Formats: sequence, C-alpha cells, structure tokens
Amino acid sequence: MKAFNYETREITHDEYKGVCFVLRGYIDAHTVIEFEKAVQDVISTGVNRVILEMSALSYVSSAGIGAMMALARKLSQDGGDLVLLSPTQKVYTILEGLGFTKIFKIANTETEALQKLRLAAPDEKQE
Amino acid sequence: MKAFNYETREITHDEYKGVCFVLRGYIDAHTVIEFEKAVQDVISTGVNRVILEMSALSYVSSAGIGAMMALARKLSQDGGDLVLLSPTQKVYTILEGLGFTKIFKIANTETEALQKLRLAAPDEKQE
Amino acid sequence: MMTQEQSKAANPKIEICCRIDSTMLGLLRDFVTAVATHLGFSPAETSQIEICVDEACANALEHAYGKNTNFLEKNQELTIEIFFHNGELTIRVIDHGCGMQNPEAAINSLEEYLAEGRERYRGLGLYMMKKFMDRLSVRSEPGKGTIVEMTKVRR
Amino acid sequence: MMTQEQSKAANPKIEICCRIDSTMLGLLRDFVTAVATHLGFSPAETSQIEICVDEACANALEHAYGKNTNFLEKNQELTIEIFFHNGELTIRVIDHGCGMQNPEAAINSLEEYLAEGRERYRGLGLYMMKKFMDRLSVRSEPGKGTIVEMTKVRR
Ligand SMILES: Nc1ncnc2c1ncn2[C@@H]1O[C@H](COP(=O)(O)OP(=O)(O)O)[C@@H](O)[C@H]1O
Ligand SMILES: Nc1ncnc2c1ncn2[C@@H]1O[C@H](COP(=O)(O)OP(=O)(O)O)[C@@H](O)[C@H]1O
Repeated sequence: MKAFNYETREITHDEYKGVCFVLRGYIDAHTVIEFEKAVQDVISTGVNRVILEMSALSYVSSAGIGAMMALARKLSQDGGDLVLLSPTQKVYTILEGLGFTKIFKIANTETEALQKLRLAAPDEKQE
Repeated sequence: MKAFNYETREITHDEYKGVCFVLRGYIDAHTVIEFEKAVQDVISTGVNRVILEMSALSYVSSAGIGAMMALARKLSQDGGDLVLLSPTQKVYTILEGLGFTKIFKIANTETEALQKLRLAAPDEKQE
Repeated sequence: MMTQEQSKAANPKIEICCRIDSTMLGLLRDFVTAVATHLGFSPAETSQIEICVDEACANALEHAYGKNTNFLEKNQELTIEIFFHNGELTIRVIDHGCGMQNPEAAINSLEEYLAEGRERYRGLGLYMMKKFMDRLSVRSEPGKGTIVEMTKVRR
Repeated sequence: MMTQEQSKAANPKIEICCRIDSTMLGLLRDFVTAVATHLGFSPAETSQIEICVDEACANALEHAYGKNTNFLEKNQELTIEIFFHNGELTIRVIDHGCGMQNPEAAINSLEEYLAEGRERYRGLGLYMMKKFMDRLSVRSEPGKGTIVEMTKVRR
C-alpha cells in the first residue's frame, strides 16, 4: 500500500553502466520527490543508461512525466539513454494523448528495451 | 464493473432441489433489491437448499445480512437450508464481529458446503 | 514525538456534501475506505469504518428522506465530515430529514435482533456502529434531521 | 428517452472540501476516478479526468498556497465541486490562494513544452486540461484565488 517504491537492478554490459528501476505505486506531485532522488542517487554514480520498468506503476502525473523528461535529457547529455518499459495501458494512453509516445523510447519487453538502449549509444551508431 | 450480478447453478441431488448462487459485486442497501428478487425467483420454484458462493462478493451491508437471514429462515421453514460458501476475509471478519458466524452455516469448499447442506435435511437426521 | 506542527498537519478535515441516492452509497464507501487506509487503519479496521459509514448513509436515504416519498422533490442533502486527530478518525454523517424520536431504542445485542422474529431482519445498522466504533453519538431532532458522529481509534 | 424526473436524478452534485496537502492528492484522484467510472465514463476517459483534476489540485497546493511558505499557517482550503448533467461531467477546483496574473499564458502545444529547454520540465498541467477536457475555464484573481472549471463529455 505504499504510495511509491522501487527496486534497482544492474544492467550488465561491457561498454556502459546501466540500471533498471522497477517502479511501483504512483508518481504524482507528492511522490515525484522520491523518484527524483532515487534517480539522482543512481546517475551520480556514473550510470548513463536507464530502463524504467513501469508495469506496476498505476499513475504518472505531469510532475512524473517532467521528471522522466529531465532524466532523459540528462542521460542523453552524458551520452546515454532512457527507455520506458511496459507502461500500463492507462499510463500509455495518457502519454500517447499528450504526444509523449513519440518522444520517449518505449519498449514492451526487456529484450526490446535493451535493444533500444544499445542502439542509442553514440559509439554504436555505425550499426 | 456492475455493482451486483450473479449466476445460478443447480445442485443435483436425489432428495432435494438445490441451487448455488455465484454472487459478484456487492450487496448494499441499493443492490439488495436485486439480490432479494433473484433469491425469490429461485425459491418460488420449490428449491429449498441454497448455497451462496461469496468469494467474489466484495461487500455485504446490514441490508444484505438481513436478506440472507430472511432467506435462511424461509428455507428452514421449508425443511431446507442455507450455506454461505467462501466469504472473503473482509466479509467474514464483519460477520464474525457481529456474531453471525455462529448463526450462518459457513463453508470453505464446495464439498464442505454440500456436506453441511446434506446434514441439515430433516430426513437425514439419523446420521 | 510529534511537534505541534506535525500534529496539525496530521489533522485533515474533509467534507463531502452531496445529494444522497442509492447509487451514491458505493462511491462514498470507496472514499471512506481510501481515507481510512490512507490514515493507516488496518484492513479490518477500515472495513468496520466502511460498513458503519455506509449504514449511516443508507439510514439517511431510507429513513431520513424516506424510501417511498418522491425523493426527487426533496433536497436529500447529505454531509459527511471527516476529522483525524491523534490517531482518532471521527466521521459525522449529517442529514436534514425527518429525524427520529428515540435513537437510544436501537438494539444492543444480536439476541435482540434474532428475538424479534420479523419478516425482514432490520435494525442492525446502529448496532454495528456501537459494536465497531469506539465512540458513537446520535443527535436527532424530529423534523430537522440527524447527526451521527462516530469515532474509531487507530490501534 | 429520459423523463424530466430521471434527468434530475442523474444530476448529482458532490462537493468535497478539504485542506489540501500533498498526501491528499491520491485520495482525491481515487474519489474522482470512482465518480467518473460510476457515471459510465470509459477507462480511458476516466483516466483523463483523473489526471486533469490531479493537476488542478497539485497546482492549488504548489502554486496557489506555495510550496515554500509554511503552509500550515494557511488554511489551504480546496473545494472540488462535481456536477453531472446530460452526459457532461463538470468539475470545479477552487482555491483561495495567490491567484495568477495570466492564465492564458499556459503552453498550447508539446512543441512549446519541449522548446523551452528548462532545467525542469513544467507547465504541462494546464496544457493537459485543454487537451483532455472538452471545455476548460480558468478564472483567477491575484491574491484571491483561482477557479478551474473543466467539463468532459461522455462519449
Ligand atoms: N438518519 C435517520 N433519520 C431518521 N431515522 C433514522 C435514521 N437512522 C436511523 N433511524 C431510525 O432508527 C432505526 C434503526 O436504524 P438501524 O439500526 O440502522 O436499522 P435499520 O435501518 O435496518 O432499520 C430505523 O429503522 C429508523 O427508524
Ligand atoms: N491554482 C493556481 N494558483 C496560482 N497559480 C497557478 C495555479 N494553477 C496554475 N498556476 C500558474 O500557472 C502555471 C502553469 O501551470 P501548469 O500548466 O499546471 O504547470 P506547472 O504546474 O507544471 O507549472 C504555474 O506555473 C503557475 O504559475
């Protein structure tokens, strides 16, 4: 019943440091602070590839979307990338209605997420 | 998303006519009318053994408890019986808090429910 | 230990004002359930709070405003006030209906309920509130309305 | 076809009055979701209504009453009024906070949102309300407060 919590899992890759956040609960104007802190703690260790696993995230408000946008920009400035994995139908529909499904990379499976993350690496652009 | 609905299933037995109601949604002061009507329709056909399968019933107010009490009395007047099957923890705790778990026959499995129904028949009292 | 400011912050007051009809009951239950859960009441406590508020609202609908009158003509206004302070949740259910003569007349035990042997089993609502709540007060004025105030202490 | 009486019956008015704090947002969302579902809005429509009301409430909390002032000193009263008539759900979110100079200044497209390139991505709330609601009006008086009124038509 906690409003928001998460677990992190390292993504093992030779060439970059990646983390997958498994998010649970909701991100609104209240819990966004915890989300921002969680993300900050991780990227300050040099991580530049992030997957947000969202299948157990019931709700994301504009504050949450904004935090994800800021994260995406930060990662891309660091030569990394962000992928949203498995948003619920409800969250997806909201993102789509606002046009964000064209802006965020969104994947439905972990393999697809890793694929999208990998392709994004500037040093792999030749593919 | 319907507030209340149900299915009925016949209980086949040589010596009595029985029906199992599979209840879904909630029974409150609003939906109790539908519940009472459903029960009335069935017992007016001569059915005198009833199982109320309650595992998908999220809530029962005093109106619902009252309707179940009235049903139990009617059935026992007709030489029959009522068994409540698999109430949720939530509903059970309310019934228990009010003392109704000592008044209603309550079963956790269909076999147990049939057993309790069977034993109740006056013509089988010798067992 | 809470500072004074924290304890003030933990003292929300929510007021819901609506025209009560039977389809509203489910909505109000969902809201009260969400509030109680949110305030840290256990699932068992929360369902006790839920059913007591539901019973009070159903009484306003059925008794205060009357089932058989043309309720559309009446305002049927119901107010639910919710206070939380020091681990105690107080909920007031207020109607402006017919009121009642003798709130103390409600049954006090399951035996009374069973003994009466009526066609329909009724009269459980106020009994439930006494049983499940830590404090209950019913103030009613015939012709003016009724205020049911109940308090549940979080364990 | 509805008779006049039925259409009156289908016209509930619910008012919620509370002191807004950030933990209240989830509760209010749950309630609005329950109301919209109950009135027959689809899951997609319901989540649009939910997010718009949440954004308006978050604005009251964050902008009207201010994040950095000692909000406990203020009343922080938020009122949500809900009306339903002829398949149209109208929700008013009312605060008595600082108000705003120019409600029309809110962004009108995702391009504007992206173009600004700010440290924090903000300003999506009113844009969402315009996008997801069928009608939106924002009346605000600096120093007095704000009334955000939004209407969603059930399809
Ligand atoms: N809000 C109310 N307004 C008027 N009368 C009420 C109200 N609440 C309860 N009563 C009276 O008290 C009686 C007992 O109420 P209750 O214990 O809830 O049982 P029930 O609703 O099943 O009769 C009701 O039958 C009614 O006469
Ligand atoms: N209820 C309100 N009271 C005062 N100012 C408000 C209110 N709602 C919105 N505003 C102003 O309008 C701006 C835009 O709001 P919005 O589009 O929701 O985005 P955001 O809240 O992310 O800034 C806010 O930054 C604020 O200055």
